[in-house]
Amino acid sequence: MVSAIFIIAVGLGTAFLLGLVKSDQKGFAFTLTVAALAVMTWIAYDWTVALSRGTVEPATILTAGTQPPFAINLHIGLAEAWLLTVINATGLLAAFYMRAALCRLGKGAMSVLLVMVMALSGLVLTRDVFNLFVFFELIVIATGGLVLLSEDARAVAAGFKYLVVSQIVSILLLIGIIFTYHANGSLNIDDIAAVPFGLQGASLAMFLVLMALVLELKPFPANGWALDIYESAHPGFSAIFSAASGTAALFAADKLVAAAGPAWLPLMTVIGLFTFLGSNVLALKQDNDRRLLGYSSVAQIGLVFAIVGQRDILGEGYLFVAGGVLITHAVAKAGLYWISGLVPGRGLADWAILRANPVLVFAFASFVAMLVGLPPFPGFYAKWDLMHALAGSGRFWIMALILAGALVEAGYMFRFFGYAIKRETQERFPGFAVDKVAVVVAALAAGWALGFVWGGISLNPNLLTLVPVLFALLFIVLEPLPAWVKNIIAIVGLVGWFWFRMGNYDPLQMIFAAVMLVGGAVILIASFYEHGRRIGFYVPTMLMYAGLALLIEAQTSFDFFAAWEVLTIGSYFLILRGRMGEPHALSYILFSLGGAFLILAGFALASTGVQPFELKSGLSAIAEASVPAAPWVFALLAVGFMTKTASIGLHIWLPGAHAEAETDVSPMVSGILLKAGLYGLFLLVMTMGRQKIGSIDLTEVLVWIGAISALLGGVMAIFQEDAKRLLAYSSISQLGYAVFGLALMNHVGWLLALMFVINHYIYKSMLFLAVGGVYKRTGTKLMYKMGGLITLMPFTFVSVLIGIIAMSGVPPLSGFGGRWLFYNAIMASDLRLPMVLIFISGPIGFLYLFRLIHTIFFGQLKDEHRKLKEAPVWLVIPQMMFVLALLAFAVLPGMALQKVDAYIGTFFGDQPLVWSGRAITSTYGYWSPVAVMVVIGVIFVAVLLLLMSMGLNAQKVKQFNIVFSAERPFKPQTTHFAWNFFAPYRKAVGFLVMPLVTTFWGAVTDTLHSTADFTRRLYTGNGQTYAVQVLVFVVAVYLIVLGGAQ
Amino acid sequence: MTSNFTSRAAVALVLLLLLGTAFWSLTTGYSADAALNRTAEYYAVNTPAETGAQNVVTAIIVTYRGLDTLGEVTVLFLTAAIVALVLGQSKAPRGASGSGFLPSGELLQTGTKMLLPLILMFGAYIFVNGHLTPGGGFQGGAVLASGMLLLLLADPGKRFRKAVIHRVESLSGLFYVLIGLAGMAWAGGFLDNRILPLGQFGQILSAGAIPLIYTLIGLKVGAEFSSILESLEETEDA
Amino acid sequence: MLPQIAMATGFVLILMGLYGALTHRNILRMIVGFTIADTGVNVVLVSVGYLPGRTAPILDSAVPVADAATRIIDPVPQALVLTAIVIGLGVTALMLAYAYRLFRARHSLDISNFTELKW
Amino acid sequence: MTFQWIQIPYALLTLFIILNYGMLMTALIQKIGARVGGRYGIPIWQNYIDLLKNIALRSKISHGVMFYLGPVFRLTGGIGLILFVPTIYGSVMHQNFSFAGDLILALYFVFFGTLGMALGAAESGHPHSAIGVSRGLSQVTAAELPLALGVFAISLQYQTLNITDIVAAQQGSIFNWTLFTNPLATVAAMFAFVGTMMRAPFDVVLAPQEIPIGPPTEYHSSYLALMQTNRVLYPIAKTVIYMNLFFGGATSWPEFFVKIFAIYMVSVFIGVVYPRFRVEQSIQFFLKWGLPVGVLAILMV
Amino acid sequence: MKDMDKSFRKDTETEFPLREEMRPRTVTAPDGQVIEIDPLRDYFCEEAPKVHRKSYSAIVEGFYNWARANSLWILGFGTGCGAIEMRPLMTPRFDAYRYGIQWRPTPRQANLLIISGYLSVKTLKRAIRAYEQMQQPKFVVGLGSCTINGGMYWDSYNTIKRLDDYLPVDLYIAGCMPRPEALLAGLMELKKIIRRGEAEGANKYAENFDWYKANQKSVIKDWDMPDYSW
Repeated sequence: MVSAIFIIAVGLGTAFLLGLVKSDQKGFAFTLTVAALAVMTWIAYDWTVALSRGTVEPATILTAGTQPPFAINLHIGLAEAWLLTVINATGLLAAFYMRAALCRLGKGAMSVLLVMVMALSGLVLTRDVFNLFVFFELIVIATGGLVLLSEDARAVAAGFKYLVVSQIVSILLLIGIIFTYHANGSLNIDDIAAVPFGLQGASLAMFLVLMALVLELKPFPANGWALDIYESAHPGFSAIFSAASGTAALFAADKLVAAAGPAWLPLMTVIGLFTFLGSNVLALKQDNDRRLLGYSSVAQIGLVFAIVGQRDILGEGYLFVAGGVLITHAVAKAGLYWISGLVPGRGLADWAILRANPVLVFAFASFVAMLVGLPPFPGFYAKWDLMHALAGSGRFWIMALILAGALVEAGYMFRFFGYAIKRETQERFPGFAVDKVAVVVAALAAGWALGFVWGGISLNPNLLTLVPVLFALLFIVLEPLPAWVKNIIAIVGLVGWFWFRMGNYDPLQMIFAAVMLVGGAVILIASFYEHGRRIGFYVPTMLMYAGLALLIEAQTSFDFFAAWEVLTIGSYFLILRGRMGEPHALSYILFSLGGAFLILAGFALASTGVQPFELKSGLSAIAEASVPAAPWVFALLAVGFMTKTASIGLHIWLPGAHAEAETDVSPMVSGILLKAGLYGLFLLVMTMGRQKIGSIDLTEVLVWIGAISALLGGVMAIFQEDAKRLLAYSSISQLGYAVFGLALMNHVGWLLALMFVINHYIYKSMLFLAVGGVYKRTGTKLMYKMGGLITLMPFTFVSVLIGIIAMSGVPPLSGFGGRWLFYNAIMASDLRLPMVLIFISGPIGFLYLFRLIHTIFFGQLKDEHRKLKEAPVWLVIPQMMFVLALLAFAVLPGMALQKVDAYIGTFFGDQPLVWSGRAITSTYGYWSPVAVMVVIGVIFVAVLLLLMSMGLNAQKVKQFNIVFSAERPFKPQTTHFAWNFFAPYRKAVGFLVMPLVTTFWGAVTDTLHSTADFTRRLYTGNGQTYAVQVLVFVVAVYLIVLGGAQ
Repeated sequence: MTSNFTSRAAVALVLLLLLGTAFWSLTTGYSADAALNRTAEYYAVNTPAETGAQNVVTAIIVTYRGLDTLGEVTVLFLTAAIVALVLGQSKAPRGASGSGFLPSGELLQTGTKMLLPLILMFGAYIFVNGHLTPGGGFQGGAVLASGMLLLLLADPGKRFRKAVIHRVESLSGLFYVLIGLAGMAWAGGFLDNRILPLGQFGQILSAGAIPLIYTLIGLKVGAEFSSILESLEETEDA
Repeated sequence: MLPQIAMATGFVLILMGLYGALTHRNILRMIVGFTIADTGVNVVLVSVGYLPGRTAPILDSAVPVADAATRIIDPVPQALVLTAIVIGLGVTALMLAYAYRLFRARHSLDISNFTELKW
Repeated sequence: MTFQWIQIPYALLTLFIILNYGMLMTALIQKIGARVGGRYGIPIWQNYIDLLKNIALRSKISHGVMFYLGPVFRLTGGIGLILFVPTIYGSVMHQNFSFAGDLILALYFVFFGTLGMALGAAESGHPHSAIGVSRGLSQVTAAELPLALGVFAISLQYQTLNITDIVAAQQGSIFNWTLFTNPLATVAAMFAFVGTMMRAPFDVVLAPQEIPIGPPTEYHSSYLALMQTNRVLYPIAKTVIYMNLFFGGATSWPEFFVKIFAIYMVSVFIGVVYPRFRVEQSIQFFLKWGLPVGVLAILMV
Repeated sequence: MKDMDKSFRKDTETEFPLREEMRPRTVTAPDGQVIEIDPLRDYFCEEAPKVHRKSYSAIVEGFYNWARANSLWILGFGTGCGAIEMRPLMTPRFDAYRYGIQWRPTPRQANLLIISGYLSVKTLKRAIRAYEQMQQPKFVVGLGSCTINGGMYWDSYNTIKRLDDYLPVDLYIAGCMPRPEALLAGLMELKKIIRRGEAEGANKYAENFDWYKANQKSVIKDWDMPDYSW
């Protein structure tokens, strides 16, 4: 092993050596610099590997041949090694990245860079508090120098502001250090005795030291200077400033906090959380990319600092958690800054230029996912462990605040990403420099590698070794292939996995697996209609299916949550692909992440310290033991799941997301994705049963929510002019039924919910495909612009017809089965009032469905549609499969449900349904699907024959041959009654569709935004003001501590 | 003053008063130790044997806290480099600079020529004796640089041979690092001064590598200050 | 009492320096303010190592090696202060260089003129 | 209960009786209305003549497949509704095909004809048809609501969804009828009855001059014949359900005739007294009056 | 056509331009294809009216005719002042319902068109369309003198004079205005005609379609509709 001090020696030596290089030999100087950084990186990496493998022990490096505390010593352990690797690798990559700028400024700049990296490494390594100060000042000065690499003239002012602030910091630090020395008689960190929380003597000295280090972490709101640097510095340097400096400073603070003792942790937590939340909120309002990333950096460091404040409860997992978040942040933020250097414009939407290179888009997506803590990146595992630790020790407020801040961060990061994917930019595409792209790709690779490593270290399964996830990621490699090849692979994969796993499923899983996997494959048939390569479609799609496949099989809470997140990511990117999908994808991801966070909180609460727990037995255990937290677990999980089922109140993402999605994506996200939430709810009620908060039975609340969703979803669907939106609202309504049935907590109710799972999948997929086909041909989704398509698109018409008969519950098709079960279910329930809502919503379904079929297929054909062709054959094929399935399911519902019925019976110990032959008998009634079908069929045929016997000579007429008060129609447009179709209904019950929920969520975001806009005016840009703010911060914390200590 | 007394000043005053209470608390809470603390005592007792330096402070600076000192040197190095960078971007065209100043008088120039060797020698004396008497590399280096300053003041148009300065700067820094590494190879650790024999206590050639290191530091500091001065001098407005 | 007085002087210098740095808009004056504050810090530093009735930590003829532990004051703050001074010098030099650049850019030394970056 | 072939002729017989009864009864009711107005009124067999005339028309036109099938759906709905509900309690002959499903089947099968008709009317491309459908559907959603609640109330009361069982429970005395055992449910259901009989005040759907009779505006000749057939079958089919659920059912044809007539007359009486509601007014009427009664009914069970 | 005023039938050669919405036009389909629309061809059925034979069996036809006679559904379409005379038929005093007579709002379901009084050219166009949209067999009754010879409007620039030049009239009821009793009597007469199987106006119209159409077009200058309105 090479001693870690060589990192310092090589860095410094090379910096001095550069002075000997002739000024005009810039290439040589650069090579030397890079070589030195490479050696430093290699040393750090070598240590990391060796320490991780356990082949070497953590080492203390003495200087001057004297034992500490009498001489400065350095220490390298696993944490140090990791951070050194990050710092040096960032420096190395940044050097590559800034090659042009470095060569422009000459060897001086290169030595500054080397010293910077060296000093950051020193900051990590040293165990001497004054040495810490020296390295810290080196960093300050080097930063002051590297800021000049920027071609932005404003950077000079930013650098000066930074120097002003660092002057104050160093004053505090020095005073703190000297008094700490006085108190301890030593400058060695390991010798510093823990001090009580307070402002007397040693405590005050420690306070000053800590405050100085905290200020270096850019705490909100004393961080204007840092943001100015982020905004104006060379992106290559910003990467160092964010990734490496932040990391090193944080580690330094961590060392001191550890020394100061546990009494100081709460203060650190508060500062960290305040920074995390404040910066994230402020970032909402940023329109400069680098400044936005700056805010995000500050916030992330704040988060890690808050985690530092939790080190007392994290125990051995501390490094895993804090390191996970810290390192992911470093990699992601460095990557993002490097990308920002490739983008010529500074507006957020200017990143749209990245679309010229899919690799960069992928990188951007990966970095955003890393920041937000999505799988498979380390932040995800860290988040999981952290929340469990917090819940385990009752720190619920911290949990809530961290999750809230993370949600806000996800908000602006994903909005940013959405801009890049969907917006247009004024900037001209400059062509990306290959070397810079390579640097970004290196960061990207590092991020994924970290994900793999963290997954491996984690006690939980490594997501990057799971077959479905790998299968989805395989499509990254397959991207150059034509779409149809990928489609075949995808279908084979889905069906194959189902086939392979089929033996392991219980009947409930079987139903969901069949719907999600086989059903997904059927929908994918429709994807054959796309030509070309369809870049960026298959990875998210398969990621979503991977998540679903894993979700069904999840054994532990972790499996479940990981699968949930995976499917959320996949579906987000899918929805984002939609034509106007940007805002909807954003609200989707926000609601989904919010939901996911609630689920995480719920699991954490349920884990009672042991994580992960076996999902079913774990949940039933806390329910049976009547743990006080149990109802809250139930509530958190239920709300989390209902973000996916889009129950009312959490539904506002759905209409847009479904409506704007691509033709074959809409059925996926509607027919399949929503079922994930239902599956979760199923698990929940199966394991936890009825839970009460106070005297309120939560399942009854669910019943109400389901009923209200069913009603309002339907009412809103009635008033839509956009066909896909109509279907989307209808999904809300349908899922409301399912939630309702589930929450009735009786056998038939569950069966009803399962029936909806199957039925809703079939007919909603079919309808979305049909409407998608129509959209493909007519180029519009507005129903009043269509009309009369029945003869032009007969197959599509048939599927819509069957779909709406089935969906409205009219016998003989399968929807009736649902209604029949529904009545049997409510008969067995004690609840009465929610039924009223369901009764109202039943016929309402009829209204919007009629509107759908009427305004598209009937009425007046428009001029421009006269030559339309039937929808593409690949869209029609799955529809016809669905038609057949519906008919089959209508006649033989027992085929799918009988086994599940028996399975549900095991939960309730009853068997209310008797499946005799082809008839079903319940406690209350009976139903014979075959008989119904036959009777209706026979009557229908008889009547038809009767009509035909009364003359076959009907003259076929055309669309204007109608009785028009002895006039003739003027134009098809004015003759087609379609717009505001249910006007009287709006007059009567329009008050029901007042957008209360939208207004509410709108007010929430508005409040956040205006808070952000108001607060960010703190940052006046005046360096002196920043200095005052720093002092204010110090004094405020001082007063708080003063108050807290007394 | 009252007219300038802005709200900012009021805020600053209040803040500083509050900060002052913290300082007040530190001051009133401070009681000087009766005896040396253990670190200081260790140095007091062991310095002669371990480093062979008479000047305990020097021993601490060069050896025990050698890493700090290396950092310190680096600070100056950095500053010099950055000042060069900062000012380099607004460097005056060749020949144009300094033209605003007339050359100083004969008297001054002659005086400079007389004084300069003395100043340089004094500087060297200070850093060579750093381990024995108060003083050392930084002080000596500063004295060296003051000589340079004198030179500049006497003749504003004067240009140093930059290459020489930079070479001195770099080589001394490099050797410093190498000596540090040599400590790892042949003595107890990085920057251990015992790679050279400790020699006779109190002699000029004693205390191991300390005089050598201090010489390097002195040269380096002198070179760096000179280079900063030079950068300032070369700006357009100088 | 001596160390307290020195210390108090140091602190007052710091506060004065900071007051100057925070109230004067002229960049040069701010730098001067910080320099004063730096000096104050150095005074505080040195005052901490002072032990009444002792002498400088140089083991020459005046201080026998054997008595060193009882005769000299704490050498550590002295070592530290040297470093602190040098670093302060470096930062001050850097700030001056920056001030020059800023002046070149805007022909102004008023800090409130450099606020393009904000919010 | 299972299927036997003999049930087909039995069912046809039921159908025949109801068809003729319907023809005569609707004519009779019209005639009563005329007499009240001081007119002589139509001949009692006028319905037969009109039906024959429409069958006898020589030409017809078609707007498309669904247009053609619309009346077929419509009549299938009417006939099916009759055949899915047992007509005469205790009679083996007139159980029809009620083995295929229970009350729920009947309630949802009501929509079969409505849907088919709406689709057919829609394909004619006539805006008035669409307006009529829009009105009809809007109104029916609100009007059916009290019925659903009433039905729920009595299924809870009798703990069954089997129509025959419900009728059986009401046998014995007139005071066993749901009308007396559960008046609230009955009242609620009668709201729906009045609302869905297409009589004033709820007949804006067919506004004859504004949107010339709404949905069927394009229908004629044999289509119209089918629809006329349904027009006499369907109200009776619906009334049969009400009779079975709320008025003790019928144990013999004479009882059947009397009860159907009496129940039917309820909507006639109300229709001749009250003027027409606009659609949103009728929706609000049902929500304001029908719904609370229904809610009370299910809460009181 | 001898009783037709020459000056009234002026200028049949000049083509009146079609209304804008009836003119052929090109539109761009969603897929970018430019397609041609000819509204008269694309939006209207172009078939000529057909002659519908009676039933093969005379007995059946007689039975049918009886039913037709006893179920006269009148199109509720008042063309002139005679419309006011039809309303009393619904009242208790006359009560036409007892004869199986009723009014239908849509021509599709009506089989009797009563031209109630003078017919302006403008209304003629609508009357023709309404007539053509009725299903066969269908009957036309001209009510009042104006439908017979123009009546008091014989020299009007804007009314037609003889209805059966334009539509196949089964029965005229003379008078200016005929009272409801006369109307009722006329309808009774029409019933007899129908029962005799002589009310075959629709077939006559189909057989002589060109003649009728020529007459119609000679007075209706802006013939912006297909020849036969299905």
